[in-house]
Amino acid sequence: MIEFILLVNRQGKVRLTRWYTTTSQKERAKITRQIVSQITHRGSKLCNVLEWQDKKIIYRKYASLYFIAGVSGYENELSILEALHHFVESLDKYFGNVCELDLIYNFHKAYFVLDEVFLGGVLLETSANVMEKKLEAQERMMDAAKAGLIDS
Amino acid sequence: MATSAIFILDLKGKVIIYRDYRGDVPISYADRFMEKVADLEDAGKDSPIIEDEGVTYLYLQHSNLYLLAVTKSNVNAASTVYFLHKLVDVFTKYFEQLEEESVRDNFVTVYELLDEMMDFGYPQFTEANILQEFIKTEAQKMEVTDQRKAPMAVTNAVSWRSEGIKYKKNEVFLDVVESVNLLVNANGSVVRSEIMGALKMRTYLTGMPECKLGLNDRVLLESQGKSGKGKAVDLEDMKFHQCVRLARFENDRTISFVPPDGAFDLMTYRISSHVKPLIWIECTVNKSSRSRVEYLVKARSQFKARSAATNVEISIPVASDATAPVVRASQGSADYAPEREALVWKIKNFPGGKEFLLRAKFSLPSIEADSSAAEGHGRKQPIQVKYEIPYFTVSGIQVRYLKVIEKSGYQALPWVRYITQSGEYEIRMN
Amino acid sequence: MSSSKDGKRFFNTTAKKGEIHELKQELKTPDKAKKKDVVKKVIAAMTVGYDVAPLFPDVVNCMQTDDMELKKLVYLYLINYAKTQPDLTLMAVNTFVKDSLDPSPLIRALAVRTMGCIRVDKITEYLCDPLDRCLKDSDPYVRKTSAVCVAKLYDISPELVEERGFLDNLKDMISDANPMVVANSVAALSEIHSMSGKPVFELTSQTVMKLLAALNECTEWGQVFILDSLVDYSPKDSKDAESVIERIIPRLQHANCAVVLSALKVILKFLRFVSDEDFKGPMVKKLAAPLVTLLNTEPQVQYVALRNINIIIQRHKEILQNNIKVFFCKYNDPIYVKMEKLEALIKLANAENIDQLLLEFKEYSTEIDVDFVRKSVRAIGRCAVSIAESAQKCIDVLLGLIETRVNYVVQEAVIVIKDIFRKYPNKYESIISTLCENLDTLDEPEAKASMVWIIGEYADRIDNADELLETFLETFPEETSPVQLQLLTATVKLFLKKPTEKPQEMIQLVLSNATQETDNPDLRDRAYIYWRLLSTDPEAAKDVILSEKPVIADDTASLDPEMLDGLLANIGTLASVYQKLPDTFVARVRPAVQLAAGDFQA
Amino acid sequence: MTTRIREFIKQVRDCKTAAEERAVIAKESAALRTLFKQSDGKSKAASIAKLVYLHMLGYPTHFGQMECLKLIAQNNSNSYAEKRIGYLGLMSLLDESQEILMLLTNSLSVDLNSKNDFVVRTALGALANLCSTEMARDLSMDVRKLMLSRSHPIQEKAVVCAVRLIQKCPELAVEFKDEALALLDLKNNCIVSLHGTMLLGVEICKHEPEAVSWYADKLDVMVRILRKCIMQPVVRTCFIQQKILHLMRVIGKGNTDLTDRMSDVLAEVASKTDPSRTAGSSVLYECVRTIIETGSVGGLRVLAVNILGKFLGSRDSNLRFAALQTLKRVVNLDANAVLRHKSVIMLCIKDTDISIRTKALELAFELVSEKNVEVFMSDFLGFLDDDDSHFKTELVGKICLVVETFAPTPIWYIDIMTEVLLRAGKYVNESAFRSFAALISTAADDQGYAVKKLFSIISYEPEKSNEVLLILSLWCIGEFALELTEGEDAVTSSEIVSVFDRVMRSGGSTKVVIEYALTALVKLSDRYPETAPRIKELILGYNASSHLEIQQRSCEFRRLFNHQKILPQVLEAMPPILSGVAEGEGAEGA
Repeated sequence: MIEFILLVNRQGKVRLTRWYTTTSQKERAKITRQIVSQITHRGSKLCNVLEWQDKKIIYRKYASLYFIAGVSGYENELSILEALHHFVESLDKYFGNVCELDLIYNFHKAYFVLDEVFLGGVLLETSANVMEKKLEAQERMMDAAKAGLIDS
Repeated sequence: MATSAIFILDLKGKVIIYRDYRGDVPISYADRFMEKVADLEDAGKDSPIIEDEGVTYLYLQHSNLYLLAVTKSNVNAASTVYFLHKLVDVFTKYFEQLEEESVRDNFVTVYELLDEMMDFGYPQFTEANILQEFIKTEAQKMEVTDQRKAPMAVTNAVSWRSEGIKYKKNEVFLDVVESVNLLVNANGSVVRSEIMGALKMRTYLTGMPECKLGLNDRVLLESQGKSGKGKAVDLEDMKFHQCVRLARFENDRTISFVPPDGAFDLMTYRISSHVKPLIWIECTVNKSSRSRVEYLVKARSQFKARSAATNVEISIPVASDATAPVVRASQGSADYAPEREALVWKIKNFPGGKEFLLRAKFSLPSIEADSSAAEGHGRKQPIQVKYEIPYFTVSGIQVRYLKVIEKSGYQALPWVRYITQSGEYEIRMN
Repeated sequence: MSSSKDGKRFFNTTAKKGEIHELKQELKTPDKAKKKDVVKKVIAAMTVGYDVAPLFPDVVNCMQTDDMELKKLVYLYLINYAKTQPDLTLMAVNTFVKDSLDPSPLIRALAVRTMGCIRVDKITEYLCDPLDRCLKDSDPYVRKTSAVCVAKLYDISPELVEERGFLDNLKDMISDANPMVVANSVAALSEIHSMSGKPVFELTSQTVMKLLAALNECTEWGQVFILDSLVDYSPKDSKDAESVIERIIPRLQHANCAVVLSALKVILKFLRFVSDEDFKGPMVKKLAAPLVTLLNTEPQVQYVALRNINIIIQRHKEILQNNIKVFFCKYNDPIYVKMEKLEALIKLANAENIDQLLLEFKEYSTEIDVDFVRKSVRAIGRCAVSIAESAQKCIDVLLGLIETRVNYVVQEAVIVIKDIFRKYPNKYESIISTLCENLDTLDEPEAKASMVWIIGEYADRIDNADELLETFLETFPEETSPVQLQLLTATVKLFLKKPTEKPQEMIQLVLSNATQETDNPDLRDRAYIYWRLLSTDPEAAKDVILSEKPVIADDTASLDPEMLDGLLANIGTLASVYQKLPDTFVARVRPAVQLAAGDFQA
Repeated sequence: MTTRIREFIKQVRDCKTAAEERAVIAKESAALRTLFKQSDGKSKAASIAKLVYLHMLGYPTHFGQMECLKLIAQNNSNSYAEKRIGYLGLMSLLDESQEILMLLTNSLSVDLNSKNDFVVRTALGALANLCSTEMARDLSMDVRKLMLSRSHPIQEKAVVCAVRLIQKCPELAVEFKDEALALLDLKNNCIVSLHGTMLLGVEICKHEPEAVSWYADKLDVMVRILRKCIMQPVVRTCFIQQKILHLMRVIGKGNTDLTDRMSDVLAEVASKTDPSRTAGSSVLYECVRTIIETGSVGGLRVLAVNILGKFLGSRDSNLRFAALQTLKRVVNLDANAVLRHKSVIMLCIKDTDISIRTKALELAFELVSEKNVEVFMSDFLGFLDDDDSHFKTELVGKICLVVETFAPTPIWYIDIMTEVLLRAGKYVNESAFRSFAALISTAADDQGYAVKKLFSIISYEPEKSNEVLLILSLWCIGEFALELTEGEDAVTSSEIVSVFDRVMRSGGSTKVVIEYALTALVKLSDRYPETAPRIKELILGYNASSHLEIQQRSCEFRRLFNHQKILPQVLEAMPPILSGVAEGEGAEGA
């Protein structure tokens, strides 16, 4: 299963993170730092899987952003790569031509997208189109509940 | 024997400047350095000098930069580390602020300076005021001088002063500043106290003046048979600016020198005789339940009533997750400063022989911090006190004379001021 | 993977393309001011790690200029890329040679300085003539730069330096009228001397006099070079040593910490040649104040100073014995400073100051940083071992700490108490019962092994020693080797002291575990030897295993004298910081030299 | 006063140093604590969002946990929006180790039964992400009900949630049987919840052996859907295909009848899927794994191995990685098929990418057998000069293992191990060291060879030898010294003692080395009585050592000299170490 999803930029700033296993905050910070320092030093042509301790780190880079999944067990690495891409597409559809600033200032919305794509360490929604509709519906629901609950 | 290269890095380890002196430590070592630093910090074993696979990294952090010297040989570590601090001084004089932006904006100047200050890894010349005469930043270039001439001072015996300086009014300002370091145990016993003194000078003098300074130094007065007159002080360890003739001082305790132009620290000294703490603090903590805490703090001034301490600031540590303290002080104002994890009690004017009180109440969250999440700095914060007492020195040091002799024979006016301030003033808490 | 291509769609910023080409075009501009800006852009690109090597010919073309700043920029570029383009670099030689004849001393020096940094064999030869000239230049600034250049050249080609007699030039320059020239020459000579492994540069008393004369006048850095070289000089006699010391002692008043430490190094070395005790005594006293003042500097400098102090006080404890308070830790001290201060305190402890020290150690033992706390607990134990009359006080403090039940504090306390027992046999065993209450908190090998040892050693005084040991035995196969070894010995001791039924069973179990059930050769050897002893001659076994042991040695001053001498000669250097001799961490620079050294040994 | 969230983020971003950032955060955190204390019912959603941000940056947020709970427990007109933020806060701030989760169960139960679909979905999401064993037990009924909900989004989440509950509490697996199978029976199978259904199947089968047969009965349904998928663009169906293939792998393992029934559709997937994009190659990869893991034979397996061969030759390093990883599993079935790719595999060990190198190395070691071990070993030794320490640890560990398993002769074993010890001794772990010692102790004919070789190595430069090499040599010399002082290039007993002297004096020698040296010395003193006085002296030097074991040995051995009579008996040769005696022993590093 996916133990954690991590989104960081080239400078190592965390933009999004979700842990599906019991890990203390200190441990999380340490793992994040170690992984980021390894991945950011990897050349672009190297493979997108890195074996690290007892896990596999599977990542994809989009411009200056790294989308990273920490995976345990006998998983299909290529499938995880595709799933990460699927997540990026969902973000792109939701924000419309997504950029890093969207994720910084609307991080809570990015989390909503993340939690619709991945749930409890597995891929939940496999269709980008359905995904888009679901998010739209939720958005309407949020607006109906209360407009501008969180200023943005 | 020498430094292989100097790096200036941002806090993430990205190279901003890399000046290679020896060609044996390539730029890629910046990455290794960062990994190593992070690992050691994680393990709580950080150190300013790190060895890794035959390469030594000596570094310091300044604002958002790392200044790093690397070497593969047995360098003089004291010299290298001190050189890094000198770099900070020189860059700060040049750019006012030494930080990522100023280095990026002035990278050409930085390279020029690194070239002049170090050659083949040997430190060469670090006097900012002289360097400024022939290496200039973009902003300074407006005044046209001939950059093709190195100032004489670079290789002179008097390397800190150029010739031909002129002033209409010749003046010298001398500040005698004493700081009191104090360490008190939680039980109220003074563990350690000492006085650190400094003579800070600003000179505006024409030509190449010869200066001579006379202090009420006990050793000097006794050797001259003048110990009877007035109070003399025991200056334990005096350190001088390089303009002071050390051999002469060693011979007859005369402080003679050709001063640099402008501001500099002429000398520092240390007196470790016991001093009565000038401001005394007592703090009682009362924890009525896990989440309710009360403080009672007493502050007393223990110097003569005719003096007064100004800008007194007493910082009393509280838990990092304290909520909304309610504070009442009998004098001055007290505020919660979350960024310092402390209550800060400020008293503008604190005359001698007085006592003031402060009471504070606050609560703590019902859920305790995950001990692993609280990135504790690994230490218990003490109570800290800051103050200044003008027109007063604890040691009783006095400037007996300051003579200025220049071949043109002008008269220079010396101005002397005295001040005492808190140094590292710590009172441990239970 | 093709979908990584469509990945480009996301999060994209503007791509930089053809930048090099653009710069190349711009460099062709005839406008001087603009040209300088372009070269700046090139250097900026170089700084952030772009490969701007393809611009080499275009940048070198800008070299012939009157603009000092532009020249410096081009030179900087050359230093970086000369290696990748040796042939093209040759194009620059003429300009170098021309610049070395320029009327401006700054430009002459710049040319020599830069040429020395270009590590291309072909260039090196062209460097010799200008260097030769500049070594004799009328301007001291050019001479001091040329002196360093000789060291640079030696690093590239020692043969050329020897061929052209540059070493003699350097030696002559020690008599130069300008102090900075002297200092740089001495730095260059010292380095060449140690690189070559040959006696290139030997100090005579005449040279020493010249150096001492220059010492008073040169910059702070020059003073460091001179002092560092003086440490290699061996004075002729006591008087010679005294006179040098007297000349150097004023340096202790210098504001630069490196000058102070290097002066200390020379003084400490020369003091060993002084026979006059009336000279020595007061001199040693003078060293305390400057050392103490070093603790009021920036933390990084303090760290270097403290590492050195911890070496110096192993030889001269008396210097700082009355100054322990300066080593008390302050709140803002970084952890590396605290650890070193603590080390110094341990080394300076004596019967007079121990009360005060114990109060401090106790304070530190309640800090948050685990390593610091552990070391503080250990400090208390070390003081107990080294200062007999204070052992009881130390133990009282340790017992107090054990009561806190903080896991790592307890473990550390057990470890040191084991040493206290071995230092003072039959004296403090009354506290064993307290220790036994904390068995279950022990999970680190060293603490476990210590506790097991205590149980075995005092098996006859601990009523339930067999039960206690048995709890450890349950996990015998999973324990680390040190714990297994202690368990083995402790069980044997227990059996010898109380040969009742239970210990008999236990010894069977341990011996079979440690012989047949393990493949650890060392553990087996130990077990077989015990087994054979017990079965052939039980009385002999008793005599051998339960023999009285001598009181353990105090290892507070842990360095052996030879090593200490080596480190004292290296005060201020990295060797002193690492507390290792230079050849253990410095890779030999030259393979050639290494061979020569090998020959020498054979 | 707290600042608006956007401004707050900007403030943080504007900080130049970590200290500045800490100060801004400390002030804001204090303001938040004050705000939380005022219980004026004002919306705190924005504050919770700030907490999530603080947590993401690694700062403490424990003081806000209760606020999240309060927000979730609200049930008013704003409740959906507030709940959502509350749940987001909890999911970020908490993990299942915190006790506060106990308080959450009730709120979740209420929300799972809410009339508002969105609330139900949000609660399901939070449950899946935060689930603890207790929660799994308490809420499994609610989830089971929702698995058959008519709302697809709810059903879909409930199914994945069920997977999670079973992970946390495996005994629940049986309970989900009815719902799990019902999902497969639904008419008009909706592709959407299929992915979760298959996942659930895999999870249930993992914990409940019976379940394999439940799903085996549904094979036809799976095959039908898989066929339908193949007809559609792979990008749209790749995840579903993979999960079906995965479940087929689980149920097909060791069941020839079932694998036969799958083979057609597997062959179809394997031949019809276009691998040019990740979506396709991931399906192909899954298919190959299923073919190999279910133990298919004949043409289908050849097809699978060929696909892996293509992956291995691909320029895409991800495919190479996948191939190397899967070929490792093929080795047991058909080593020769993999051996055909040996040259490519060895080339991969030299790749610049550490991921590829490690995988290739693992695969290469799988391929070693008695027959080819010597050929492989010369390659492996060639990699010893690599400068990546992780890679080297792997490499050395594996070499030791292979040497131990396949050494043709003891001499060969000794040669290879001494070379490894010499060149990379610090990477040799304790268990390899012990096996080597055991081998020497049992190979009576070759002890002389071994001990001479080791002695010549360490006597050259004992100060520079590594710890493992030293202790092994010292132990061997102590035990088999007699071989050393006889025959060709014999050395004298005093030469041996001199080497010990040097080793023990060398500053670099560790405590363990001294321990080994002491025992070896006492043995030597018995074999060579003429050395006894010198050895006594050496041993005596440690009798005040502060190190426990060293002092104990020194004192014992010293005393032992007083009992000359029994010495020969006590110190006679040790019985050979029979290998494999200590399987369970912890093999901590040397």
